[in-house]
Amino acid sequence: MSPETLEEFQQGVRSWIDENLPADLRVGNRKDLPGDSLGKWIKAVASKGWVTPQWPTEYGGGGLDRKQAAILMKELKAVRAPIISSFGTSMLGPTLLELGTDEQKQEFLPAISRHEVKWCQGYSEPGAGSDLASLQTRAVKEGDEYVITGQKIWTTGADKADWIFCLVRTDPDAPKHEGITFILFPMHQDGVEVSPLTLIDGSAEFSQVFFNGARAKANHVVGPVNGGWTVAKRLLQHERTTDGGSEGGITGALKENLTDIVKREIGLKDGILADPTLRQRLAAQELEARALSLTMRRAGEELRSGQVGRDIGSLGKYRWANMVKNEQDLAMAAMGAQGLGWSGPGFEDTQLERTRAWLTTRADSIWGGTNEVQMNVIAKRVLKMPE
Amino acid sequence: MSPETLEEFQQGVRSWIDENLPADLRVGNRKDLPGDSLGKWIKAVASKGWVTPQWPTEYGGGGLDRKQAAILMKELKAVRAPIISSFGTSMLGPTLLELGTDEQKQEFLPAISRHEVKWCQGYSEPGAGSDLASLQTRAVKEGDEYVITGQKIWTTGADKADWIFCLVRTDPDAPKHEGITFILFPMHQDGVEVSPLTLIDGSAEFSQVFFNGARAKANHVVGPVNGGWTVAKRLLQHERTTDGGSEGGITGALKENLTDIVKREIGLKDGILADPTLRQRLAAQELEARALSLTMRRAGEELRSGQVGRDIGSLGKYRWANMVKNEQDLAMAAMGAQGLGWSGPGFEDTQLERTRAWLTTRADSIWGGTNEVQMNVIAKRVLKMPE
Amino acid sequence: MGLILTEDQVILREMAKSFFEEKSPVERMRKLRDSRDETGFSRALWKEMGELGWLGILFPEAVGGAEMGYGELGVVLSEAGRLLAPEPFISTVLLGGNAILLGGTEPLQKELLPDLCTGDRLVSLAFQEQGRFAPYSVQTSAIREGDSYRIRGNKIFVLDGHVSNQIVTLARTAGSTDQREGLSLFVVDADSPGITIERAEMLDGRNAASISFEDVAVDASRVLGEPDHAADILDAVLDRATVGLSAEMLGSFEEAFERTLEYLNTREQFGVKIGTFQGLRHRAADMFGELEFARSIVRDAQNAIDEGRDDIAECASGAKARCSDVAQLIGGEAIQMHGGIGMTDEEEIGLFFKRLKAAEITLGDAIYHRDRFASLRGY
Amino acid sequence: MGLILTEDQVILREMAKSFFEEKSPVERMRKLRDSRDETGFSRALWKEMGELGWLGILFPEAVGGAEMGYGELGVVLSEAGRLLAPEPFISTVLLGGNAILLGGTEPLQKELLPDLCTGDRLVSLAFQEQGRFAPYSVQTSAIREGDSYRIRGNKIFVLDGHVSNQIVTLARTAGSTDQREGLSLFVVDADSPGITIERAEMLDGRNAASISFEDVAVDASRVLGEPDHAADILDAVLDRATVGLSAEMLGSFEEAFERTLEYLNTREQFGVKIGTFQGLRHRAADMFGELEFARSIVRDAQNAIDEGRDDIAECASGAKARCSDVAQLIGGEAIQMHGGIGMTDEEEIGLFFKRLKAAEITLGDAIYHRDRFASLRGY
Repeated sequence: MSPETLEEFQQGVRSWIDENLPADLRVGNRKDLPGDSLGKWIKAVASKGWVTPQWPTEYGGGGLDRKQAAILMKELKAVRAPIISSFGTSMLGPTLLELGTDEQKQEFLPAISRHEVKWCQGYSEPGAGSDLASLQTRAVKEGDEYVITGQKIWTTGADKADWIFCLVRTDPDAPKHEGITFILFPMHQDGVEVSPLTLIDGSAEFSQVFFNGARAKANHVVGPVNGGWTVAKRLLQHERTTDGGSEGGITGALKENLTDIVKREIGLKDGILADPTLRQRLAAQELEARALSLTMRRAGEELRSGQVGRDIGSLGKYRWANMVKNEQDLAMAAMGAQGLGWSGPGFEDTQLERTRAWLTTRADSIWGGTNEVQMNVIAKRVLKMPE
Repeated sequence: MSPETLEEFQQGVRSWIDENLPADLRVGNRKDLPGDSLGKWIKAVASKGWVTPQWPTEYGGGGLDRKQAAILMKELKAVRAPIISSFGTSMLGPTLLELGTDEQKQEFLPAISRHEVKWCQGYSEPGAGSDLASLQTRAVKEGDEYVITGQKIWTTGADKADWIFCLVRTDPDAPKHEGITFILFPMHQDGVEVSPLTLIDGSAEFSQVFFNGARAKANHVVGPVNGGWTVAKRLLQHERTTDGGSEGGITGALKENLTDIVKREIGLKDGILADPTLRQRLAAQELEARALSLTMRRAGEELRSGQVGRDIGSLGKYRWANMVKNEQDLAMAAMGAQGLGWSGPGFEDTQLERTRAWLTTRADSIWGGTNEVQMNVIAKRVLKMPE
Repeated sequence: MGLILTEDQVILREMAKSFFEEKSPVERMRKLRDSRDETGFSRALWKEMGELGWLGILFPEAVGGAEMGYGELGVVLSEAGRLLAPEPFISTVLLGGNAILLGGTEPLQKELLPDLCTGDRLVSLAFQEQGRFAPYSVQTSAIREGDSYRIRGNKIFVLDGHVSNQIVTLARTAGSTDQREGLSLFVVDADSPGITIERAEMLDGRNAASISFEDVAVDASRVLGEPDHAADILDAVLDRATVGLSAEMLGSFEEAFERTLEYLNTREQFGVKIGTFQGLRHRAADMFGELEFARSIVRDAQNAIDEGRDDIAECASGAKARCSDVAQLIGGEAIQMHGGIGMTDEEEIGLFFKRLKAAEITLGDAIYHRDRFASLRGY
Repeated sequence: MGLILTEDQVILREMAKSFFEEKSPVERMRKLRDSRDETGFSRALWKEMGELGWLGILFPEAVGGAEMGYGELGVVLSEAGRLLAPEPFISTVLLGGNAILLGGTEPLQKELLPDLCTGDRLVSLAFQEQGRFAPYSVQTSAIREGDSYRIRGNKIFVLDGHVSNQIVTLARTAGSTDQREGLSLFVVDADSPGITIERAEMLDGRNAASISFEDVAVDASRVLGEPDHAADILDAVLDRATVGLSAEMLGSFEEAFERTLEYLNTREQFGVKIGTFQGLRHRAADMFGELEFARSIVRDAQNAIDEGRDDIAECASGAKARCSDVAQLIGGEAIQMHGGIGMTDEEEIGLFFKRLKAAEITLGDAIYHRDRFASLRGY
């Protein structure tokens, strides 16, 4: 059998999608997709191994190479198919493939590839914040199990997760990066309690998770005992390369173009925005967005060309967070009292949504490295300032 | 003889001024006062001991009490008489009166009271800045003299001074505050070289002073050897209570009201400042000036009433510096290209002056404690933040 | 008058402080919000404050008031603001009550104000018709028919309008939208035929109503001041309410600052207290400066009213411009410095953040008030 | 086009860098200023740059130019800006030269541009008449009389006007002050009867002239473009000059930032390097961000011209608005962070500070350009 060409592969993908993707799912990633239809689609995709297209077929993957996988993604996006991803596919899976034992791969990867088992991430703790490595959750070995006591916070989807990949402290006397272990255990057991966290924007996607004698099998440690920090960092790199995944991550910008919002809310007078102060702010904001996007483009060009001086990519998260927040501030200023609604009559849905989004984005300068941490990093790593 | 009443004293002062102050000096403190006239006036004032009205008569002072001295000042100001003050009268003199030996008082105070000997202050050094106590100028004892080597900077009037009061390091091994000595010596000697410093505004009131084997008599040490830090601090307190003296100190605000400048430079259109952005900035600036002045007034009221919580007076220098700088920035923005002149035709004198003043005031957030030092102090002393 | 509290005011502050700490911890405001309480505040607590004389501070003794000033009311409002008490000071005392006080005939005052001072009567002011603050931008019309007027139009953002007994309503009797002249104020009973009041919940857990008037009849005796010239009353009312709101904001952002400072001084990261980082220290020093400048300018604005000075409008706009800016600064920094925990609804700092945003925009934001200040200053 | 330098541009940059480092240290600019040099820059150095082809970068080969683009010119300008070289790029190449290039007839171009490319001819643009930037605000009049015009009026801030051979002059041939229509551009010889050119020294050590025109006769063949419609040319010239000036500013504030960073990293206070203080570190990180954003937006503006995109005006105003803001930020921080020593004329950072202020305002400040950007974007 001669090897399939990329064109043939693309043709195959197209006809397969035509056959299997019903019209009611061709609307992009929305939360209100019809459940039956979606369930069938996931099964079909999983049967091809295309939930995790580049994973080996023995673990339920598609066995595709990078180019094929790119074609598959492009075709799926072209018809606005719902994208199936999870903490399992984007973060734990790649980490297990790289650092897990054969048994671990066999045990966990196929279920992830079938999108059957939901995972959550137990990293952050109250009192740790940016200083992740100062975590306090203890795991004590008893026979072939670990007994876990402590508390996690900001755990996305913990209330719906079946398993957790979790950082625990196994050696409290070691330097703080050296006593941490990366371990997997089920959420549905005594000793695990999940308490959803409501945020100031009214959403409840995060939880606190309390461990009070939860149990993990010793053979579910990934990487060496007390060597979990390295595993954790590796996993975070997967997170970055896959753009945060669809669950949680950093929150986005306005749905509608800011300029349109401001123009509509404020109105023009003789072709000029009726409020001259907001007009200057809007211009500054548009220019900031352009400068950010140009700078990120330039960072990419520098990287590809090898023409690298100081790392301008490092500015991205920090400046992006401020830009998104300022954008929302400006939308709020334009709405005036119409931006103060929470519920009830008198407000358009888009106005209510914008107010919530304004609240949601307050987190952008906190999560994924606070502004302060980003500035510290720029000063130290990029500007090489002395410490 | 019955004691003179305050009314009688006031009458006496008035007639004395009438007799002795010529009309050409009744114009306030200006730099271009007629020399002859001024010389005579100074002699006359000195003969009454009124250059230093509260000093004892034995040192050439006026021997007045606080109330009499206040009346004298009030009467002099009422007729816009030139005020005679110097580093000698405002800073060194009070310090010697308090901490000097009898010989030192006899030797130095009368000449200060006669306004005959000019003093300068040798505190700051290059490389020390806000960290005054890290000074490096060395004084080594040889017989009954000290031999001085080092460098001072920001010495106001050094090019015209006869003597210097100077901080020198006499014990390089002691902790930095404990090896400093306060010493007096003449400027006109080998081993002292003065190099005037031109500033970015073109002015040259400061100098650098280089000591290369300059000599001071051991009996011209004020206070204990190695105890100069205490003397220096005491002297700075005198500086503060006398409002900085007339020589140097922190630079002032615009001569003309900012609002008038901006209105004239920009113009009104339908009764509204023609540039809406500068209009908002001007309003903010006026409100900042009001808030600063109200806050300083409130600080005074709190102090007098004993109703003191956090020390709001500590904000003064910092906020004042920013306000003055912003005021000048705004005047510059209003002038546009007319603010870019240095000399030559095309610019009004007031515009050229304003541009220089803009440059001069850049120092307001540096001298007398930088903004950063002020913020450090507020955080530590006022907000009691941990260190 | 001075810029510090008088001895009597210090005593009043201690009373108010104890009162709110005991009866109105922030938790109470949260419960009112979460239970979707039908009033949105406590009528019982409001009456208690009436008994203490706080609701009548501004009003003459003849109608049951205490005849004191904004200095005194400011003290109470700041303490209320410190613990986010949602009782209707702004709506009933500062807006509705002031409109009746400054524009009402003696019979109207005698009819309405005594109950207001005891806490038994609630009165709102309905003037706003668009999101951006523009008080003369009025399309609601009132047409004279014999001895009465017929009002027709829609109002938004009527604070506490869902529970008020009277709605003091701004309508146009002459002129065109945006004109200062041609406005009139009417005392309209909330149960008048043709009125529809819809409650909306706000960002800060408080309430504002959308009110529609469909040919609502009001007797001509219920006009406040001269018809067509209500803007003079409206301006005076808004200035006073603005100063009162600024005093409340002062209490709120002072408390938010204190809590943030406490957090910086106790929270540890990388083994040290985060309050030791110079970057955060300098920002704390800046917040402190802004806060204290706001306090000075609010006190001066209160004095301007209490002394009957001629710069009340300038001072009021100056105070609100500053307080709106400081609210935004301290609110934002409070969340940022609290980090992730500040994003949770459970942590109270978020409640301050939301209230500060709402107050920042209520009665005009900093841009509006700097603009007005500039106009008053002749440029 | 990309946002990073091409290989050829990297080579050009290295050449320019060595050239200015060797021949034009900051000390040279200081000497020109202190000696009150009658030219204000070095004619010899200018001709050397002509020989290197840098003056002709923008101009067609037919007139002795190199026919390259703003990408290349920007590289040279940034390196000139790094060491504050005061040679007349803005006046002669970007303003005067561009006006002739974009508006001149072929004979005019052939007459004037070859010498300009070699450095033998200096040309200024006289358009400004008031301090605040408002290019259409023109009162200078030009009245047609037979085959010539008579120009009457006053111009200010004519960069390097005291040494130019030609003064390209903007005058009103129709319409009223502030109108965009009715303007015309004339190539006027500097030695024409009736012209008085007075040199003024600027804050940054550079020179600008006040020029008065008293019935100066100019032949109709010296009009650039169509009479009454010069604003089209003027806008295009100003956009290009603005982008060029932004590139120069980029070099200047980059150097000012580097020097400040170096100072922070070496200067000690209280026994530690001041660059270890978090407050200063965060401010340094912010300056770095602003600087790099400015670089991106300037490069994009250069590309817009070189690619003939239709958003040149937006990009030019965007670049200058940003660069003016960054100039103010980095200039101010540079002085503040250098402390007292930064206040002395001896320390070179003050020369950067002054140049950055002058450049910030030249060709319009950030307010002007954000305003213009908003208009171009339709709001």
